[in-house]
Amino acid sequence: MHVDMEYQQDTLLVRLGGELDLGVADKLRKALDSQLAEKKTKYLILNLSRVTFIDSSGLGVILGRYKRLVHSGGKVILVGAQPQVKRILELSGLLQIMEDCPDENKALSKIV
Amino acid sequence: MHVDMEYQQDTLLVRLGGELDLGVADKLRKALDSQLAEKKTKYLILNLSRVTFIDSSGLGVILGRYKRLVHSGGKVILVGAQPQVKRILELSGLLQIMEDCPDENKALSKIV
Amino acid sequence: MKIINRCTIEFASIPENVAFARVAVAAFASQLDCTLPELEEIKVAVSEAVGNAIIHGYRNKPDKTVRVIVTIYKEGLEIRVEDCGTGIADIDLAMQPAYSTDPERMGLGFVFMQSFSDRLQVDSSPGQGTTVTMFKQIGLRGAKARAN
Amino acid sequence: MKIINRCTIEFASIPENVAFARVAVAAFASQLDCTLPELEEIKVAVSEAVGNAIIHGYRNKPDKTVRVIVTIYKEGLEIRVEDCGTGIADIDLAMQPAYSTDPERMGLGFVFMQSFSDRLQVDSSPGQGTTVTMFKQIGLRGAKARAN
Ligand SMILES: Nc1ncnc2c1ncn2[C@@H]1O[C@H](COP(=O)(O)OP(=O)(O)O)[C@@H](O)[C@H]1O
Ligand SMILES: Nc1ncnc2c1ncn2[C@@H]1O[C@H](COP(=O)(O)OP(=O)(O)O)[C@@H](O)[C@H]1O
Repeated sequence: MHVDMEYQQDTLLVRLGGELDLGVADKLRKALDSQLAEKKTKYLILNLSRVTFIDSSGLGVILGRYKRLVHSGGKVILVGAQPQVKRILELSGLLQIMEDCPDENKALSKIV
Repeated sequence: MHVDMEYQQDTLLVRLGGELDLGVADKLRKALDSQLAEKKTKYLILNLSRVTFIDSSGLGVILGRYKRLVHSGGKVILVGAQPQVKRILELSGLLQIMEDCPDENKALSKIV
Repeated sequence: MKIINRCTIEFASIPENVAFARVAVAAFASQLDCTLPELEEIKVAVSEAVGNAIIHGYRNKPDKTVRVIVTIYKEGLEIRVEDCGTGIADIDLAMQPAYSTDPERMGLGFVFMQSFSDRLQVDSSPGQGTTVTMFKQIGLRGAKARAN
Repeated sequence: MKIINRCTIEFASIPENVAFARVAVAAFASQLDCTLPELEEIKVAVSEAVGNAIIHGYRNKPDKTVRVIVTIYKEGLEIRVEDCGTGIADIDLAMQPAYSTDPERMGLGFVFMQSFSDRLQVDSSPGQGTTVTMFKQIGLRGAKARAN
């Protein structure tokens, strides 16, 4: 798993790569939560374009961050999920509560 | 494993792809031998550029065809082995009795 | 059904082995005439079942063993995932979408296993461990007639 | 040496499973800090040992079982390949480069196993089967200090 984080005002932009499964879920959760605790963040953009695999443990990390941000009036936007990942996102119902945008600019433009 | 064969006069040009191991050795041996039996062949060019793996079972098939052709005054020329395959060819000593050319034209130009 | 090929994979109950298990099963399954989406489905189903064995079955104890048995039949692929852990008291309840005994989890494991296989069977009882058996119709490689 | 992770893989003694075995072992080994050339070496070594178990150990009988046990130690990777087949009468002779009891083969299997591992041990006796144990020094993933 690769994690790369960057701030644009109150938006945390995270580029993820590799396989998001039980083996990395804890590490990813901690990495995101420590970042979110450090700086007041309203929006979280997760660029998934280099994620090659996701299962329910990976989805759980995303949903957990979603709950946290929505609680304080923010939101989570996904970017560029590959077909196999997108399929899992759809099946899980996650795409009913957060959007998957084709690129980061599109995602940034959703933030008002 | 992929096998693609083509004749240019008395030269059989074979383009191989995939993994050359025990699992495919028999099939490859039979495919080559039935072709060699069908038409008088002096030279065999084996394009290995799309071979991703080789072990001693795969090498054995090449050496066997070499023995057959050398016996009747011909030769075997290899083309474009990838680094990991080239390393095995070198370790085996096979490159001391046959050449590995960068491309098919170069290999064809070695035939006199 | 006639067994064409079989492998058994056993490994320590640690999260790192989820990735190993799905790659190993996919490598074995690729002897069948799988499409790429089918292989992806198999990987997800294996990850869910193995993850459950580790988290729920063994409650994250790392010194236990998970066993995966993959069998190729003429009719398709069977994947069994076995643990000797806590077991499940109410299997029907456990299999309900969004049901989870862990508030941090989504309760989607069985949903994915179900939607990615043609047949899913769960055998379990408290203290006896759990066996999940998934069957997926996939033709033999080279076989022209595909089931779907 | 302390065991960090271990898997056992058992499969039918058919040539198709050589590819499965090397992919499965490489997937497990990738938990270590392997370079790509090291992974390629591991794949070749596994293919040779498993191929030998099938061809020589079981004389191509397809209904036997080959077992591969892969162990990750802090010090490196150990791969054991076991068959319960014919066994080897003279191990030193069998391990000599270019020696083969099969005129169609090259006698390079042990050469590759030897050059791709830091330690190679062969235990065998006629009628008892053969165990090949290979050890390769590879650091744990993330461990900065590499042995070589
Ligand atoms: N191997 C197992 N051993 C014990 N309990 C299990 C096992 N697999 C599943 N369960 C139980 O079934 C519930 C639902 O499983 P699942 O649908 O995979 O969702 P989740 O893993 O997100 O909880 C789990 O929360 C757990 O209580
Ligand atoms: N698992 C085994 N069971 C029985 N004999 C074996 C086994 N592995 C190797 N041998 C013997 O050792 C010889 C040399 O093996 P190897 O170096 O791999 O060359 P090759 O496989 O090309 O014959 C074989 O020809 C065989 O007689």
